[in-house]
This record gives sequence, C-alpha cells and structure tokens, in this order.
Amino acid sequence: MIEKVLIANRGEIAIRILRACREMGIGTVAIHSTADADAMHVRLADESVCVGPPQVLDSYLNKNAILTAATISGADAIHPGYGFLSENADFAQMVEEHGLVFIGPSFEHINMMGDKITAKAAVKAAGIPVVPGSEGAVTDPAEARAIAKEIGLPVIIKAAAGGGGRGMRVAKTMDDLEDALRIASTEAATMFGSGAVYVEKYLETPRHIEIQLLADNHGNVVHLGERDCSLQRRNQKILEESPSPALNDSQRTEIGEVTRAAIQKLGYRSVGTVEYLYEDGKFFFIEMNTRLQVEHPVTEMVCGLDLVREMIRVASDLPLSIKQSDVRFSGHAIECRINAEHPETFMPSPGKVGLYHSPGGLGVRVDSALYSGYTVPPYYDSMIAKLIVHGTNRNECLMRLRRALDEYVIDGLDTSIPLHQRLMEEPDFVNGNYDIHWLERMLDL
Amino acid sequence: MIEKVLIANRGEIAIRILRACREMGIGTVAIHSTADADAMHVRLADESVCVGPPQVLDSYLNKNAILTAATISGADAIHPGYGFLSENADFAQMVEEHGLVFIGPSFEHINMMGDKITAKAAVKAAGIPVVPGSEGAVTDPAEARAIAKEIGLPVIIKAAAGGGGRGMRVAKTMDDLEDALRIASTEAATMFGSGAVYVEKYLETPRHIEIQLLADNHGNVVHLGERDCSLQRRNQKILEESPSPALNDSQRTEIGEVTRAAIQKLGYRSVGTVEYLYEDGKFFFIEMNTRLQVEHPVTEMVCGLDLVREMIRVASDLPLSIKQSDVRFSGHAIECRINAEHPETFMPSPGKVGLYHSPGGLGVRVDSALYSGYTVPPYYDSMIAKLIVHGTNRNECLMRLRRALDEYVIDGLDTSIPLHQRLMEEPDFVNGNYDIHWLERMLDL
Amino acid sequence: MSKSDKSPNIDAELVRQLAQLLEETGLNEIEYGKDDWHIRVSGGKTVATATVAAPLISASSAAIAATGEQDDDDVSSHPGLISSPMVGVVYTSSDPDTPAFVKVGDTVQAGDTLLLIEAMKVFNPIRAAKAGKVSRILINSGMPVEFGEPLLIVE
Amino acid sequence: MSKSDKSPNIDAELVRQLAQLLEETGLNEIEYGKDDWHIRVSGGKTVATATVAAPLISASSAAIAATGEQDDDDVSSHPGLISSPMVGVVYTSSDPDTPAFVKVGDTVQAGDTLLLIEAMKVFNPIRAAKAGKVSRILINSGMPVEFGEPLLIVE
Repeated sequence: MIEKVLIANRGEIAIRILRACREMGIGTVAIHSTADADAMHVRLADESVCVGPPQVLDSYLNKNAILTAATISGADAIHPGYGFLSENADFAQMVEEHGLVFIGPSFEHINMMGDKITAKAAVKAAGIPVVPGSEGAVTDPAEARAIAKEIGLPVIIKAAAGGGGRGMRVAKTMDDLEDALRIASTEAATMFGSGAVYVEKYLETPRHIEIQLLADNHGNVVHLGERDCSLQRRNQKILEESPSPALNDSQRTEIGEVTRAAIQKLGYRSVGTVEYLYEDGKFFFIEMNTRLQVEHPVTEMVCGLDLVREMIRVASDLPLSIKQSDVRFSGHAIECRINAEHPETFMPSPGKVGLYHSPGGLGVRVDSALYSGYTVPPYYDSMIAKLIVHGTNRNECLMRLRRALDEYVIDGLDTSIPLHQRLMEEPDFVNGNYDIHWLERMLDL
Repeated sequence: MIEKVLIANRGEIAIRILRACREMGIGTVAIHSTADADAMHVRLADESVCVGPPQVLDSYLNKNAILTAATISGADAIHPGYGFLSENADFAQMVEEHGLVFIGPSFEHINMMGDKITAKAAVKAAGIPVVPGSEGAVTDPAEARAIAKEIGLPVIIKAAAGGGGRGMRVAKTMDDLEDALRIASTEAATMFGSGAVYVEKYLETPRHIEIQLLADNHGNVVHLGERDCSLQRRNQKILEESPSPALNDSQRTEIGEVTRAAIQKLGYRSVGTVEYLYEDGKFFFIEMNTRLQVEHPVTEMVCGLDLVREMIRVASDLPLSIKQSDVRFSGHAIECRINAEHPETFMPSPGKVGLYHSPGGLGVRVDSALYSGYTVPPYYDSMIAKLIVHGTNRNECLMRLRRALDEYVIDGLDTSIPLHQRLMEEPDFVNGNYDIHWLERMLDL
Repeated sequence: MSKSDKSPNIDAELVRQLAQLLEETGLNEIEYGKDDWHIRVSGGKTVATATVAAPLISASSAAIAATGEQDDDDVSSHPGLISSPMVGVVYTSSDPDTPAFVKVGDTVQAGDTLLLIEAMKVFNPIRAAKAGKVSRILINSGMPVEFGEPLLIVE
Repeated sequence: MSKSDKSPNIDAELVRQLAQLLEETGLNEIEYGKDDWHIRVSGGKTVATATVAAPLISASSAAIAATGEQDDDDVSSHPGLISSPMVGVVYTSSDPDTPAFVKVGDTVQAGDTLLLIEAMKVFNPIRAAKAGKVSRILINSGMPVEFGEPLLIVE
C-alpha cells in the first residue's frame, strides 16, 4: 500500500490531491519553486521540498529534482496532477525505474495517446468513432487535395504532436488548402519539434463532449458519463457541465459504452478522458487525455465518486470500488474556472489577494489555493479557483451557481467571476444552446 | 407564489434561508438589531430593516417590529429559522392574521407540540412510542410514588412547558422523589411560568435519535431517516450524524414509518422532527420540534434534498417534490457545530475575527455567517459555523471531517474546533460507541 | 431600509481631505479608525493610503442614503438628534389634510408631539424630550423608517 | 525540508529588541512591516503590539530549523553565502573515510570543490566561485537539502 505521496504539482490540483491522500491516511510531500514558498499546497502538506527557481523548466518540470525530492523525502509514489509532467511518458517511466509508483496510466499508454496520429489509429482500431481524414502524416499538397475532395470541405490541418489548439489551420476552399498545409507544418515544426501534420474534416458547429473513464489493473473499466466542455475561449475551457444539455439518455449510454469497451480493449489503467466533437448526433474522436482533468469534479459531483481516491487505489493495485452497474448519475453539476484575469480584456492579473471569502452552503464546492493575503505569482497558469455547484436538475444548478458567484469575494485581483455572472444571464447558455464557437461569438472575438 | 421572504433570524440560519430563496428567485428581507448592522445576513440580503437594539426581546423577539418590517418591505412570507420566534404559536398566528405566509407548520401544531403533556398524549394516540410515565401533570408526591413503583426507578421529573434540558430532576431512590418533585416544580414555575411537571421512566444510557419529517398541505408526508445527536454537553448538541451508527436498516425503516404515519395522522405540514431516546432497541418519544433544526444539513447531505426549498414549496401550497419511495439515503454525513467558546473551559469568546478561511473540496459544506474582520457580538448564541461533511461511508466521512477541521482557520477567537479534533481521535466516537452521557464523561464534567 | 451594494469603495475624497488637513496643520501623520475601518495618512507630500477592511458588501452607506438627501455623517452623533424608537411608517401630521406638527425653525416644548410612527396599525407619537428649536427634519411623511433611523434634530 | 507547524508565534524576543531600540533612540513609535508580517511598538512604557497576519500554517520557520542549529536570519542575505543549486543529499567529503573538502577557517581558491551534492546518483561538486575563507558550514554531511538552502559561507 502507498504510504507517502509526492505531489508533483502546485495550486488547486496539488491541494485536491493532498486532500484525497489525507482522507486515505497517506502522507504528503509538496514540491515547490522558490516563488511558491508560501503557497497553500506547501502550507497544508506534511512535508515540502523546494525543487527550483520560479521558472517551470527548472522546478515543476525538473524531472531530476522531483525524483530526488521523492527519494530524499521517502515518498513511495508520485501524483503528477494535470499539466506539467502529467502526460510526460519519459517522466512516468523514470518514476517507475526508480522503484516508485506513478499514480496514473502506464508510460506506454501516455506515449500512445501523446502522438495524435498513433492515438487516432489506436482508438479507431478499438472501436471509437474518429473524424474522417488522412490515415497518417500528410506533406504532399496533392494528397491533401485528394483527401479534402473525399471527405468534403472545410478541412482542418493539425500538428501530429500538437495539443491545446495550437498548430491548427482551417481550409475552407481548395485554394486555401496549400497555404494552410505549409503554415501548419512550419508552426508544428517550431512548436512541437516535428512538422508532421494530418488533414481532417472540419466540423462547423460542434460541441466538445468528453467521456470520463476509470480503469484498474484487473481488467475493470467503467465510464462515468460525459462532460460538456463547449464553452471555450481560444481552445481553453471556461465552464464545464455534466450531463450535457445536448445528449439524451440513450446517446449517453451508447457513447459511454462504446468508449468504455474500447479503453478496456486497449488495456488502459487509471483515469482517462476521451474527448469528442459532437455534431448532428455523431461523435468524432479528438484526443485522449491520459491524466486527471481540471474539470474532473463535475463528474465527481454527479457520480458521488472521488476520482483521486480511485486513482490511488488503482495505483495500489486494488480493484475499482464500483462496477459499471453501480454508477448512478444524480442531478446536474457545473464547474466555473476562475482565472486571475480581466473579465473582458482577459489580461492576466497576478498580485496580492485582499479579502478572500469563498461561497458556502448546500451543493457548493470550491477547489482553490487562494487565501486572504496570498500573492498570486506571475509565473504560472492564471486559474486560481474552481467553483463547482451541484443541483437536482440543471435549472436548480444554474440558480445555485448564480448565488454562489454573487457570494464569492476575491479582492485585489481582476478575476473572471464577472464573466461567469454574465454567462448566467445569457439565454443561449441558460437554454443549453451553445457550441464550441458560441463563447467567442458572445465575446465578439 | 411567494415572491419576497422576510427572514426573522440572524447568523448562519438566516444565510441558509437566504440562499434557498435566492436559488428559487425569491426576494429577501433581512432583519437585524443595531448590533448586527454589519452582519453577513444583512450584507447578502436584497433589503434589510433594523428592528431594534441588541437585546433579543426588543429585536429578534419583537413580534410587532418584525411584522411591521414585513409590511413596510412588502414581504409576503416570513421564515422564522430556528430559535427566536420559530416555535412561538402566537407569532405564527399573528403572521397569518396579517395576511402573510408563515413558512412553517400551523400555529395549532406549534401549540400542540409546545406543551410537553399535550404533545405526548397527541403523539401517543397517533401511534408513536412514548416513555412510560404519568398521563398528565403530577403534584401529589403519593401519585408520583405510585407511578415510580409501576414504571421502575430511576425516574425523571420534567417541566411540562420546558425544553432544552432545563427544569429537569432525576430521582434514583424513593427518598429522592419527593424533593425532586418539589424542586422541579418550583424551577418550572420560575422558568416557564407554569409549575406543571410530569414523571417519566429515566433511561440510563440512551442515545438521542431523531426522525426528520416533511409534509405538505395535500396529505403527503415523508420521513428522511434519522439523525444521531447523542453527542451533547449540558443538553446542547455538539455533533450530529446520519445514519446513526446504532441502527440497522430494518430499525431505521420501522421507526421512520411509524413516525411518518403518526405525523400524517396529525395532519402536520412543513418540516418537523420527532426526537427519541433510544435504548436496548426501543424508542421513546422526547418531543417534537415544529421547525427547521440546526442539524438539518446532515439529512440534506444524505438525502440530496434542500429542506428549506421544500418548506417554501409547501408554504406555497405546492406538493412535496418527492414521495417516500423516491427517498434514497446515500453515504454518511456529520455536522460539527463550531462555537465561539474555549474548547476546554467552554467560556464564550465573542470578538473580532482575524483571518477566516473555510475548508473546501469534495464533500465539504460550510454554513456560517463569519468573514475575515467580522466581530462576533456578545449578545447571541455562540454557534458561529457549521461544518458538514459527506462521505460514501462513515469511515470516509470521518477522515474527510478530520482533514476539513485541520484546514479550518478562524483566528482571533477561541472556537470549539479543537474539541472536534479531539473527538476525531476518541476510539469510542470513531467506533460509533457513545450515548448521550458519553461526551460529558469524556470531558470529565 | 437598505438595498445592498457589493463594491467596497476607497473613499478618495476622504484621502484628499486628510491630505489637505495635513498640509494645513503641518502635522506629520493623521490616523483615523472606526470599527473595521482604518485610514492613515502620513508625510505632507508622500503617498496616502486608505484601507477599508472586510466590508463584503457595504450596505450601511446605502441604508443611510435611503433616509433622506442629507449627509448623515454628522447627524448620527448630533446631541439633538431624535432617532426612531421603532420600525414603522413615519408621518409628519395626523392626517394628510392637516399641517405638519412641526417645521424647521419651530420652537418646541418638552412633550410636544413632533411626528407619528405607525406600527401594526397603532400611531405612536414621537415627542420632544426637551424644549428647543427644530433645526432639521430628516424624513418625509409616509416614509418607512428602521429602528434607530435619524428623524429630526431639535437643538 | 519543512514539517508544517500550525501555531503562529509571537516573537517575544523581537518585541523586546524593538522596545530596547525605542528607549535607546528616544523615538515614540516604531512600525515595521514586511509582506504579511507586521509589528508596531510605541511609547517607552506603553503597550507593545505585534500582529502576525495570515500565516495559515507557518511552515517557513520550520524549514529553516531543519537546516542546522544556526540562526539563519542573517545568513540568507549574507554576501558570501553559497546556496544549494539543486535538491539532493549533501556530502562534505568524497567518501566517509576521507577528510572533509573544507573546514571552518580554511582558505579556498576559486574553483575548489567545497561539497558534493548527490542527485539521481550523480555527485555534483559545489565549487567556490571566488577565493576566500570558509567562515561557516551550515549543513552536516549526509543531510538532504532543498533548492536554495544555505550550505556554507566563504568570505
């Protein structure tokens, strides 16, 4: 059994993991950069180790330092959280080679899903619906034209090694196609070290719907329903909900089961998320995230499960605590990501927090590393809090979210709370009538 | 439909009610004394009215002022919360006579349950098990002796009009009996304006177990399971949990159904709680509380219901949103009452709050009116926060509670947080092995 | 009666006022605090700072704003202030067709009725505690008043 | 490495020290603030107050306590301080049977090896950046060190 976990992350997710460990009686080691010496995750942990200067490459991405910290603190497992080293197969492998437990999937699966082309081929073979497009990397414009003719315009060109929406180009006409191919390939080479790209059908008004999975080392895989993450700005999720207002029960059950069966076939373990674009009743694979996601609490709230606890159980070789037939979806949950940024200009707003007061009461959960007097450092992600609200149905959930947003006080910084408050008043959002472009249209971007 | 509710209370319960109103789109009017001008319930409400000076008799118990405040603010309903005027039948009647809705039971039921002897007779007739004892008021020592012989010693003598554990005397021998009768009667006359007392069998190591009920104007009554409130100090509840570690499913179903049927027979409406002493597998009626209780969130957490919302629905003549067959008990919940008092000496500790930081994360709910910089006034109840935690089972709930207590920061005051932390380490408590005297024994009182 | 208002404000005017006073008096520093509110300005030409602690929502100023057009800052501590002893609706005369009991400038005797406050259909007279001159009337007839709300000043 | 510690402490020594300074200098008041930490003492014989704001859990002082017996307050800003450039285990000699690279009082040249830090089975030499005299050694051989932890002082 795991007795001490080093948490290779910072901010709210480090605290999320720390809480799960503490509730399981497991010791915690926080790592931090010099900029985070006063951070809440350091203050709450049983032990902490400074692993480097503020720059992430030398601290939170510093594999050697983190492994050394694990060794000298006597941790027997490492939880990577999300971001940073969470999908770094080399790190996962190093952790295992050091005789420590990596709380996550095998490095082989991280590798498989890390390359878009390999991932697409693997999940397609396992039965997951994919977007029509090139089978592999495309460099020849003639080949690209042939594919575009076959699958129909518009098409999108994506970096094989990319992610987070970078290195993408849309071609609406055949004339666009050649330029788009060249630019995307150059960008991909610069950003990801490989110019390999692929061509796919471009969906005009899709929703982003993802299926949460949970698997153990004993062949058990369950799906925990979907999250609708269509509210995005520059491919960054802003608000997530479950269930999706767009799906009915039979669609939910069907895509859940298709995904579950495929992941079982792949022999995957730990948590994972298969992301889809959804349009006109059809699902198209985007990518699989081989880690805990920012929005995992939405699923926890509707399923009554603790996903981090399950990850730790799986990493200890225990079977899942539930079977698919035990999974119950209850009510509706929404997560608002609260960023330290101006709600209109989106200018980052690090700095010292004045009064901090989080909302409370029935159905309200706050995951945050903020406290009164804390200084949000300028070096890291701007997400400073997650407000997650549960209600017996979507309307109750929205009403509760509205009152919780009104109660939330974060003085001293600009935050995206006013943006969320504005969303609550938008008829399209209230009616669940939005796609992945809706938010940017609303913001006039 | 109710459009604006005046909340005739203060502190966390005023905020609890305000939140439910806001989530139903209902306007809120806070009342406050001059001492509470800066209180959170005033700050969060849509409107507020100062009804009097700090002394409760002139403010929160000032019926005329509160009704006038309702009139001039245009409220159409009054929610009394708990304490203060919540079980004052005259007030409930005045509210109705003014053409306003009293969000609670009928004043007749408040009256019925307000007098211990009437209440006992009424619930006994409706099928609820009662403690063996006198049928009515007893003043004659000979009669008391006869009853004591019949039901067996020890016996307890209680004020008919009493409550909250005051005006009680235990007689362990026949010699004690006469004195106990005289003293109890004198105390009752002084405290409650009536010297009427009754004699009951005294239970030596009972648990306090209560059944939460919910009833509408259409004859529907559901029970929402039990709460175990045996952790008490001087008859004040300190910590409550549901389900009780002492009951099995069939006992739970049986006492729930017996209570539900009786309350249905009485034609009761709104929320109510039937309190029992439980010993050796048997239940004995203590009293019925005709109001929302402090510990209602425990039930909300295991049933996934919003009791204040249900009260408001019932007051609007709507049917209950659930049937008995819809009630699902899920996991385990515990509430810690956090008081502004020394955790060992129990000396009240009003004053200015320094840093305030409430715990967050999965399964944690905080109901409180505190904020950083708030001054807890010395005039009112010392309860300043309720920490309610849910887990999939009792052990998970206890582990979560432990970590949440460790995260809770209330600087500047003595609070009972350390007492709760101590409880978490007590093997008897952890094993669920406690009765209503256990806490006082542990505290060496 | 107060409508709540969420944004805590820095009172820039107050800062300016203290800064002026500082120059005028030649003092080095002025510190001024009240309950959870604290200001300190120091140094004639250096930075002035004001901190308003903790008001989650500053309802109190809005509450005052509802009571009349006057600036109540000085009113609340005025020795001649008569405040409302109850919640109710205030009337300046016994019925709409009758002249007001008093107007600004009137001289009153102890025991004179100044206003009526209706609560629960009972009209409660507000009487002068001592003789004096009515210098300000802070309410309008028919207006709801809270407990403790300033009504008028007799000095 | 820091074990967390929940009770914020009043630094009584600091209060005494400032009280002395006050008497010595004849000042009326000394106010001293730093980040979320603030102290103010005033009046030779009147009350001294110290407030420590916001430390949810003061882990930082415990972190320092683990690095040696010395008081590190002055050490951290010492111009001759050599801090650890990495997380690892520090060694004062190349193996247990060999004498230490340096001891207090030794004179060193730029480039001399002072310590080794082992991280991931690699022994990294910590070398003197400039010539000088070793005035303090703040670690013990075999001790784990954090990034930035004070190791020794060469002046």
